[in-house]
Amino acid sequence: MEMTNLLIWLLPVPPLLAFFIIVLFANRSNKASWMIGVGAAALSFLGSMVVFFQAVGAEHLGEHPFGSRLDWLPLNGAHFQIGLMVDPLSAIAIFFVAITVFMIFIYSVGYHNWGQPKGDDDIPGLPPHGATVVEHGHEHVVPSIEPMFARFFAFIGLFAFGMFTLVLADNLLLLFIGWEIMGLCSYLLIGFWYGKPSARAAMIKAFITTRVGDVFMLLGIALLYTSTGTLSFRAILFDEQVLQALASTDSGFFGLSVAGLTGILLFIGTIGKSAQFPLHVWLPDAMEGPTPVSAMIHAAAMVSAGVYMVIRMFPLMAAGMEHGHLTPPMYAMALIGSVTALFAATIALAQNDVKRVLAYSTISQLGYMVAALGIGAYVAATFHLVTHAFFKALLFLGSGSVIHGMEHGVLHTGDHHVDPQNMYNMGGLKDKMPRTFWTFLIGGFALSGFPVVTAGFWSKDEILADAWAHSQFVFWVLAIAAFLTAFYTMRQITLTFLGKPRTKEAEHAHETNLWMTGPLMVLAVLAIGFGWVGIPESFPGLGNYSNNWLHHFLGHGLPEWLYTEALEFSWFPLIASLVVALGGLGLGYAVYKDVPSAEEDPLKKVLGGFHTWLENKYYFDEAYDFLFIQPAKWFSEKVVFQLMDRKLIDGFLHLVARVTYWLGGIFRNYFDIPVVNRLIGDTLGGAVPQWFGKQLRKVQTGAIQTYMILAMVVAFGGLFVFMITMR
Amino acid sequence: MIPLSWYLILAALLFGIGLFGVLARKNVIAILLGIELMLNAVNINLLAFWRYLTPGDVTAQIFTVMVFVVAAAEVAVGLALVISVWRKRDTAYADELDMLKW
Amino acid sequence: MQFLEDPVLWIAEWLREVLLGWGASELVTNMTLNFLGAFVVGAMIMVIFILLTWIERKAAARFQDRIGPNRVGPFGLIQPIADAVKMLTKEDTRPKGADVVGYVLAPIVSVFSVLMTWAVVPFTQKWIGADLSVGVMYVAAAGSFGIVAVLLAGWSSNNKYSLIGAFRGVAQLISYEVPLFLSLLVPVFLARSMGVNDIITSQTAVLFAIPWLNIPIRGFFVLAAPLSVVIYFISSLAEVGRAPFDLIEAESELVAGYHVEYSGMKFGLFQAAEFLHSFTFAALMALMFFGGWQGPWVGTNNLTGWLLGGFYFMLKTFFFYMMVMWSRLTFPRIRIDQMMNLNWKFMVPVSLVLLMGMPLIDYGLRGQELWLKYLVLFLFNLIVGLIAFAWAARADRRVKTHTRVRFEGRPVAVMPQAPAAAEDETAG
Amino acid sequence: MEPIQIVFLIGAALVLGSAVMVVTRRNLIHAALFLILTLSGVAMIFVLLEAFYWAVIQVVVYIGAIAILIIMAIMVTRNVTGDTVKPFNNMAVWAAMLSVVASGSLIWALSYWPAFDQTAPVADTGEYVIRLLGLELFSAEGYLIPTMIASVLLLAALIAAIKSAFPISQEEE
Repeated sequence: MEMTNLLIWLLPVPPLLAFFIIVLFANRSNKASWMIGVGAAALSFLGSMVVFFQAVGAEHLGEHPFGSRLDWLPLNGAHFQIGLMVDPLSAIAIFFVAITVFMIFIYSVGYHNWGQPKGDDDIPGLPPHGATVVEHGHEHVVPSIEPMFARFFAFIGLFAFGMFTLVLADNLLLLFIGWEIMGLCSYLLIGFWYGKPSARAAMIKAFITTRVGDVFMLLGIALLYTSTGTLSFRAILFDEQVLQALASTDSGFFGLSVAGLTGILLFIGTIGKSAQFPLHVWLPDAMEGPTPVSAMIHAAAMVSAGVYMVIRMFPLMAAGMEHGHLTPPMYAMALIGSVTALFAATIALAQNDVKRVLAYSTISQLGYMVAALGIGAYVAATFHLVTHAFFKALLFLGSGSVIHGMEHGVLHTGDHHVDPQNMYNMGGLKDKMPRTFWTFLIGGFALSGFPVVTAGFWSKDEILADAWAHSQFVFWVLAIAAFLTAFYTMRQITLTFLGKPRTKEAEHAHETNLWMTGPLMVLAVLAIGFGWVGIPESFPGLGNYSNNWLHHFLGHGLPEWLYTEALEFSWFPLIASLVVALGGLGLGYAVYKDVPSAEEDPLKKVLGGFHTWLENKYYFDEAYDFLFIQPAKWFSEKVVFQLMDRKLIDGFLHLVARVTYWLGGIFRNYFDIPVVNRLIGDTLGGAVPQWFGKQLRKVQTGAIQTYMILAMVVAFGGLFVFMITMR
Repeated sequence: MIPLSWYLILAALLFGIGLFGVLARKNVIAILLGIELMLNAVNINLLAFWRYLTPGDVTAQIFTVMVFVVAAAEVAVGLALVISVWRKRDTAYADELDMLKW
Repeated sequence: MQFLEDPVLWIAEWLREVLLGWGASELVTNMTLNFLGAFVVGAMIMVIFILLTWIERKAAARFQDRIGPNRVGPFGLIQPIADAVKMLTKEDTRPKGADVVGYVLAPIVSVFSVLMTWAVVPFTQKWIGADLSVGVMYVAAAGSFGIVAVLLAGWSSNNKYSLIGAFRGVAQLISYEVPLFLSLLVPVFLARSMGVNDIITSQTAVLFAIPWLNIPIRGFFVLAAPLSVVIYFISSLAEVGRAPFDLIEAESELVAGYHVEYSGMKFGLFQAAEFLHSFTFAALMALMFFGGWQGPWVGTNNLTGWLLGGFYFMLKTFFFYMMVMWSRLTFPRIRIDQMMNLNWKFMVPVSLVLLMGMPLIDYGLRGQELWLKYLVLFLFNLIVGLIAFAWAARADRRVKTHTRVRFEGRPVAVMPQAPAAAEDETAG
Repeated sequence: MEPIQIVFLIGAALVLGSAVMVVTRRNLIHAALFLILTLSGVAMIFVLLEAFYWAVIQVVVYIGAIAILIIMAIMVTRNVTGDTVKPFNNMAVWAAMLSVVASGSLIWALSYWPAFDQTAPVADTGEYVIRLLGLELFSAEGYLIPTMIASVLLLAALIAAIKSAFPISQEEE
């Protein structure tokens, strides 16, 4: 127990140390960098596993979580305490975070072409262009090593540190610190290839968009601190009296209780971080970073953090809930989550970039989790968070592997106009890249919820079952979204791997090395296997073999009053999820079996003009540009500058000037010239002020000592007056 | 025994001398010398107060630490400025550095 | 009190009684005794200086395969006296335009700064001028006056070579003061005290005893901080301004550095200051890291206490003084940029790492056995040292390749030859 | 008059006398050397105050670093230290009067204070104080944050000094 508590503190340390060591010392050596980075990830991974299995074996973990606290900031007599805590939710979270992070680290070594020669004309800040090597007498081009190899491992180490901190935090402030560290790292890593203008734009966009959410979240934290005087999860979330008080106090805004307002503010943070509906725009652009970063952002860390935070704060969100009556934050979550799930899924239908499809599917799946939490399905949301992390990491890393294989082909043909990420340039990669194909297939099936065998099925099915029991609206929206998910996943798999190669490059694609496929295989196992821990006991047939371990483990991490037994089994959602998954997959294969090019996408004919909308993501970027950016520009140009500055202020000043000019004229003609000049000025009047001026300007000598003397005179004069009057 | 007043008078006089140096010397470095004298006067005061009023408490010494830090920082920056001004304008006289004159 | 128990204190007591018997007041007696004590210590150090010149000349001769002074007296032992006579009778010149006060004051301040240090040096457990609570800081303070002397001498001579020498000297002295005192802070931290005698007594703790023979191994700080000793030694060489750090008086560049214009006994004083500085640093090394007057069979309160204690102290001091001479007579002079790099890029970082790392380890091992602490600290020093040296060697190699490339790239009429072996400047 | 008072008076005379020389010497190097003397005198005063630690620190920091730095700066800007130019600006008389007023009013103001003629209480001023100082400086309940701010200030000052004293290179111009 003591050792475990100590070990928890050590979990986030190795990646942070790796960051500093690489930045300060090892940055010249690529080998040392990746060894330190991967080594740190492995250490954290091992430690996490130890902690996780300790947590699994512990009795009453929900009531007595692992962890310890330290004094941190001295605050007016008391100390603000920070601490780390492992309760069931954190235990599950470090489990998936540690595994995916470790896999991503390993994968990155291969992805950045470790072991390849230096590029011919690679510049730091741009992706490697390939190196020419002479072998057996003839030249050919091979992939070249990333020029900023060490930098990548430093940043990603810091990223992992942020995620571990966030997951293990036992108070909201520490969580927020991890949250912001990840924000910074996502900024740095999305713009990793800062030579590309698009990457620069994307990094700024991601940073600013998430910042919008973060501001509200900080407000929420501040509100929570002022109303409770603590930010510790134990003290707030597991104390029914505090929650009652929060839920029954009126905040004065929109008729919300303090708990409601805090919940909504925190949830807006999640909207930013987890790319929910109005603030989702940054996530697809985040694809500009290297693929391991995409996996990191989409699966292991960044966006999961947003969902993790709301799951963590669920008792607060649900404070005041009575008999299934949703609280305002939950209502907002259910609405925004389900809208996001459907909306992102539709966009994914029309994307041709292999990573963008996955990006929108991530948004969609996060919408699932948020919606599930909104209707109170705490366990299901967590379950889906974990399974999603595994299969989405798998899919992203798989797509990176595909892109790598395609780049191989590009280097072979030398035609650099072929986009290695466009799915219409692929096809038939099944035979070229068998390991990537099979793992990708597993990931894709898990994403679509292929029945029974995949983990995605179990978590999605649980969400749908919960939705069926709690809210018909959410259920139907999610079911449609699930159908679309299966459809576009199959579209992706079909276009990428099945059929015949559409380009020469695809013909010369090449399976990637074991650095990359190894993690894929590990993740594929988890994408299948992890579902088994959450099979409902009432599931026909299989349920007899299951004790629904996850539900009991996680459910007991909740306060007593929120804990609910697993739902009774119901046939309708199961059939629905079977139908949407299999139907979507089948339809996807049937439609895209042999589509030769993007122009002949059958969806285009069916959807017509709507397809263009989808292709352009509902014109969201344009809408934001029109709604916020252009008005801001317009406002600053037209209103602030032209109207206020030029017209109002300048105009007023001009008016004043004219008036005074006119007045001055009158004075001059009728007072100044006759009275002052003639009468006084020509005699003593002119001389006196001039003399005074001459004397006075000596004060401003420009020499500092004069000023000092004056200041001293004033100071000591003041002292004298003070002393005398005090006497 | 030496009464507290002696130290205070000494410090006040030293402060006055330093003040004179700051106000009257032409050379910027000489002004810095004056500032050092004034800071020393402050230190004498602080330590005298510590010894005579609160010998069991080191708060006064903490302030002495701060004075030392400020003195070191001030000399470093000040001399760097003097040297850089001297490079540019070839003078180190405070009354010749009067670009802000009327 | 028997005379043999503690002769110095016995004489002091006796003198006190005599003075009091003469009707002197308590105050006058104390002041007289203090003055006498200071005088005796100072005089003794100056006598040691005479001995040091002889040792120096002899050792230098042996290193260079010569015999050295052997005419005046047995083994040339009277040679220093002859030297002194020569110094004193030499013409005492003063350059035109010299700043008289500064010119005369500089050598005095120079010797003064060395002699000040000896106030806190315990020759034996009881023979110490003043057991200050801030002894180590006092040593640092005394060293500061040496810099003033250098600057004063260089400036007041009204000679540009001496001024340049002084500039160099000040740069070197100020720079090397940093690692010097950072490494002196290590014993301070280990002993939890800044008093010199406290530092020595806390080195008496027994780490373990050699089995069967029952000889206790005492915890000299060199065992816990060998790397600090190395840093201390190197930077004290530089502080003294001896080879390989004698850039202050690099005669091929600066004629003779800041004391170009000095002659006669004034020069002699500078010479004395330099010799005594080396000797003082050797003594401090013995005190801080090697247990000072500690040694086998040293008691506390009897004949062995002062006799053996003083003997051990002098033995250690002279041993380290021999090491100083050894390095002086074998190493070639380094370049000024190398000197600065060595200090700021190597020794300061390493000593900072030591100073930060060792307390952390000590804190981590609080409550553990002493020998375990020493072992871990020793290993820490070893590791830091190895890493630092490996690093430095690598950086050195990088610099070398870099220079070579630049060197080859330049078109020259005559191909440059490899630099000749270091100039012979080891003459005594 | 007690002997310790004589010692104090000698120290005070040393401090004040050399301080006067500091502000009046025409030759700046001499002024700086007298500054060293003043600082030594202040260190002596500190010893009388039983603040041994500060006496030593005074010597190390002020004489060992600050005074040396000042002398070097004077030497670098040597051609203006000129012994021919009048050392004071044309407000010297006013400055002198002001200084006298300043010192006088300070003493006058303090003389009304009840503790003005207090004598020192008996107290432990040895190692205990240094220990306490260290603890106070580096504990969160004490003055850790000011200490950190001070160290950051020093670092910033060093960087600023290096940056502004370096000659402006070609590229920057």
